[in-house]
Amino acid sequence: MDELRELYQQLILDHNQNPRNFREIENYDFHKKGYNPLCGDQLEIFINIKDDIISELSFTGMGCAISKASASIMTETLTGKSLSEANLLFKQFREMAMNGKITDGLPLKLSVLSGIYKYPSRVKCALLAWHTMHQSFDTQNIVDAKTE
Amino acid sequence: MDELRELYQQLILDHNQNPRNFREIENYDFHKKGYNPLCGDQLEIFINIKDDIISELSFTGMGCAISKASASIMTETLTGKSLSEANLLFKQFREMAMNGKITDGLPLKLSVLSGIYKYPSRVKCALLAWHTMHQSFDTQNIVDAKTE
Amino acid sequence: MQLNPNVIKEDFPLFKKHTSLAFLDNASTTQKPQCVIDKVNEYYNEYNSNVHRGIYQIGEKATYEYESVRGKLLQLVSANDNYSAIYTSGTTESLNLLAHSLSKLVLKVGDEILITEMEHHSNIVPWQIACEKYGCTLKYIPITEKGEWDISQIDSLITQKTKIVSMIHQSNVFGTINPVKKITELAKAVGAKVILDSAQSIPHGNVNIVDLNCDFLVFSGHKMLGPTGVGILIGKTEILNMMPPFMGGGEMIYTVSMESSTWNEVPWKFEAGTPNIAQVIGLGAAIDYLNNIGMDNIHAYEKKILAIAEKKLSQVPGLKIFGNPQKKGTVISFELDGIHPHDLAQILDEHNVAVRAGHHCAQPIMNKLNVPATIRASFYIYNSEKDINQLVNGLNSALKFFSIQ
Amino acid sequence: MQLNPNVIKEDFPLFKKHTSLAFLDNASTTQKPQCVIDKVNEYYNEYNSNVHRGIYQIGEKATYEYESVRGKLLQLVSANDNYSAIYTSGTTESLNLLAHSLSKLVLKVGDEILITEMEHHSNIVPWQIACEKYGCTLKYIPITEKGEWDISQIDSLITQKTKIVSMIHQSNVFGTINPVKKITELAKAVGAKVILDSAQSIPHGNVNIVDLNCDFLVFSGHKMLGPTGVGILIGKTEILNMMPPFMGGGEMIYTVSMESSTWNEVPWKFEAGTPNIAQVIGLGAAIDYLNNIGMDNIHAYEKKILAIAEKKLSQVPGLKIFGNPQKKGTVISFELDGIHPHDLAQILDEHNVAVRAGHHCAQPIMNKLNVPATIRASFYIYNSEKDINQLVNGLNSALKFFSIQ
Ligand SMILES: Cc1ncc(COP(=O)(O)O)c(C=O)c1O
Ligand SMILES: Cc1ncc(COP(=O)(O)O)c(C=O)c1O
Ligand code: FES
Ligand code: FES
Repeated sequence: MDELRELYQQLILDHNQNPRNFREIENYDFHKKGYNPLCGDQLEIFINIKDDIISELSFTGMGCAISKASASIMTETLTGKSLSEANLLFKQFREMAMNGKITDGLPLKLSVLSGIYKYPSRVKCALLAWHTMHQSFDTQNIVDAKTE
Repeated sequence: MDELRELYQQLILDHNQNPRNFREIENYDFHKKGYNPLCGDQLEIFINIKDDIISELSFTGMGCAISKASASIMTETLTGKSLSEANLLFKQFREMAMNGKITDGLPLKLSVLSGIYKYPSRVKCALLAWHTMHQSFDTQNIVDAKTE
Repeated sequence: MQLNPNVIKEDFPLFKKHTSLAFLDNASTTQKPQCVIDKVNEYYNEYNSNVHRGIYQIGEKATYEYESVRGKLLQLVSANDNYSAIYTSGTTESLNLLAHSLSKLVLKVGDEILITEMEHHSNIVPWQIACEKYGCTLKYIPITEKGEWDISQIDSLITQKTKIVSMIHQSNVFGTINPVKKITELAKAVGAKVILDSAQSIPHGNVNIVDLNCDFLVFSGHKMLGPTGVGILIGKTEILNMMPPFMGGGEMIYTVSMESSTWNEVPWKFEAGTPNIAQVIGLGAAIDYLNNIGMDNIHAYEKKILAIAEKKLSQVPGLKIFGNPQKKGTVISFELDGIHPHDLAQILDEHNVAVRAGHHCAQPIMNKLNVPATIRASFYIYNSEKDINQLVNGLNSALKFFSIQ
Repeated sequence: MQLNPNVIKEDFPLFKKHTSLAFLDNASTTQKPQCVIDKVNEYYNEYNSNVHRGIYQIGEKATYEYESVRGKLLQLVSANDNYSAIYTSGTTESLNLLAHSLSKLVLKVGDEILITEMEHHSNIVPWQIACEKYGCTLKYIPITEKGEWDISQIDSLITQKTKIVSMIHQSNVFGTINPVKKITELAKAVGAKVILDSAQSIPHGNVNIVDLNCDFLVFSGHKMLGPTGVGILIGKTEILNMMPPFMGGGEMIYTVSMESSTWNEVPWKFEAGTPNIAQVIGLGAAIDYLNNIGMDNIHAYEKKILAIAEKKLSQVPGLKIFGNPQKKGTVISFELDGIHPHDLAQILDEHNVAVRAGHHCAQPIMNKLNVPATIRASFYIYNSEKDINQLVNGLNSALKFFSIQ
């Protein structure tokens, strides 16, 4: 159970049960649907930008504890960050989720998901919100975490 | 080598080297091409019938020793036989070739091929001429030993 | 004779390695008994060679072993002389073969194909593609809350335009054993060809193709103790004779010239290239093994284990079983209130319980149930009450873990 | 390092059972080393389960093992990031996939497909079917008496209408190693897609897909020490992305609704249904085994054994070798004057020599040679001079048997 406890830390369980920024933003600047074909889960990301800074970031949808907690923590982490900071964090987080590598400067809060790489079929869960956020700037179509 | 000697008896080798009735009949009553898709060999059968009796039976074509000898022996055996006798002999010969079962009354000469059933991939060789003969009465198309 | 799962389990090497594993994902794939593994090895070790063309002893032996499995398959489904057995790579390829070759034979613009909302993707997607190609309409028999076909409107679904009816025999989501005979009768009355996806039924009981009166029956080796990479299409020879081939290549030809080619006889017409020789031969051993146990005994045992499982699961707080069909095989789909199926599967894994979480390649059912996924536990002959207890313990512990209990 | 066939032979259990067998039908299928058999058994014994969907440990392990063979395959052909590896059931299915999906992408009425007279039926028939479907013309590069391509008229064969060029890398009849790079250059110049049938080349030496500059490369596991029932298609991801799927079903979808479906990414878009998991994993072990010996060493040894075989065979009275190409692999087709190939194979079998008699799925070549069949001896890494001597003895004894000498 120890490994599992590590995967589902208290923080994850908490964010799963009480997800932050779990709502639709009215008059959003960007919006995107994300879909995980492995499980059928979907979530939506809403973003407002002011002066190149993410002023508001929220999400809605269904998903597993990992995906919900990851989305919730992401919204907390990225609100107030610039787009280029968000982009960097996305890359660092993806690196950690896929390979377990923690880059200096990655906010501590994100490292609760550092063990996910040991569960290959769950990596997409952790990345779903991040991918959706990341790609929302490109097009307005549905995206997914397929490329991992 | 004993099994092989049994398969390629002196009689077979003789018929292979000096096939009987190896020619085309002019003005034949029936004619049919036979094809063995396993090896690509082809032979042709020519038949003349007088008063329901096979008065002339010949063949041409390329083939292995087994198929040539079998065709040669068949022409010798069936010449002078009635169509219904030929039909019966076909069935008895086929039974022997496929299962090794020798029916009473099967001409001794045909039993040189009684060991062929032990060589499944060669059964078609022994039957090629017989099938072609048998089916020549039906249609004028190309037939083969496929159904075995 | 009563089947003893613990005795049977001895035959499966995987459970020697994983002694405390409750493997409950049998609808996805089954474990393999030693005799199947041995038979595959026998081929590789003793007569590994290509079939049909080698005039040498190991080649003749391989051909004999490979060809003789056809008879076992036909016998398994009580087929008579009107049927042939074709080897494919799986149920999916069998259905694609039909969607290609049978469609070409029978479909024209405006025709209809009838399937059901309960189908596996492998029995949906090929027909969607065929419908697009031939300008036909794909219709669905709907399903009810109970996980059964709703055939109240069947008269409007099977019409003179219906050319192909392809339906699932046993549901891989609800376990429903469907009343296929009724549909077959109606389909035959309008001259439609009938296909039965028996991927989930063949492993679990007697399937009689003559009695069910269907034209084609498809299933997979790996779901019935056989190797991966081999599937089956059993069909009426008369129809198969008329169907154009699926794939072109070696073995399936009669003659090839630069201008054109002619086809070999059924079944070889549909088996292009070097076949899955070892896998077919291994499947033969799986059939022998199943026959040895007896399909009746398997069926009887599964009834028993299903009843126990349903009873024990119903005592888990917040557990809801999807569907409640009258006739049901050993498949149970459920959800545990408040826990996502994938999180649940992860926790069960930690308890050495292997179940499936997902849409089970049946998204239309998920849409109907309005869930993205379910948890599915599916049982086979080596599963015992102990496995069920382990599952229930895992579920209770998951409830604690997520602080729901 | 020099390869020692007798040491290698120790790794192949079939030769423990058949100690005096000269197995010379390697172009048809090869024997399997113990490590390949063991790897297949490891899957069945230790982590037998379906891939991609099981959130449990043995499922994750199976997925990992299955997926990791792609990298080995790409490395084997020195592919760069522009290529993907797709698992099929064999070369034949790989070619049918292309004849279906690539044709759909690139062909329109009046277009041309170019193949050669040297092709295996699996690289002829699918294109004949595609040409009929799309109203295209199938053209052939002719062959010479030497068993080489006659490319003197190539300019009239590769035109602006040529959309697909599919050619055999190494002949399974003559052994010819073809100058594919020349053709590829010309094909690329007119924008045609290039397919290389490397079923016979991959097992015998280095094949570099980037250097050869082809778009697709197809081969079979069973001809390179791997299990039966698995084949490969390596192709440019960019083109694969644009191609429609081949078969529909589980795994290859992204979403399925009752109305329509969308497709998964490459490579999975082309892998419908439960795949040949054990076979793919076994193939991975075969690649490791070959790499361990070293493809360069294999190539060098084969050159040596071919020279010995040709020399010794040329001393048999009445023996005629078909073709005499400049660059040649370890395949020798021949006839023995006065003895039908099938009779000869039968007699060689009695001497424990396994060769092939037949058209070798290359009837256009047989028509050109004006024979129905040839005898073919083909060598691999476990064949030694002893096998050649056994063959020659058998041939001499056949001459005596038929009283020709
Ligand atoms: C050159 C060539 N292409 C294609 C094939 C077909 O391969 P498979 O039968 O494994 O599909 C073969 C083998 O027989 C071959 O030698
Ligand atoms: C009912 C049904 N049909 C078809 C399939 C597809 O079988 P396979 O993946 O072996 O091709 C499955 C198995 O997943 C199934 O349960
Ligand atoms: S299981 Fe669907 S996102 Fe995690
Ligand atoms: S080998 Fe062709 S007929 Fe005997």
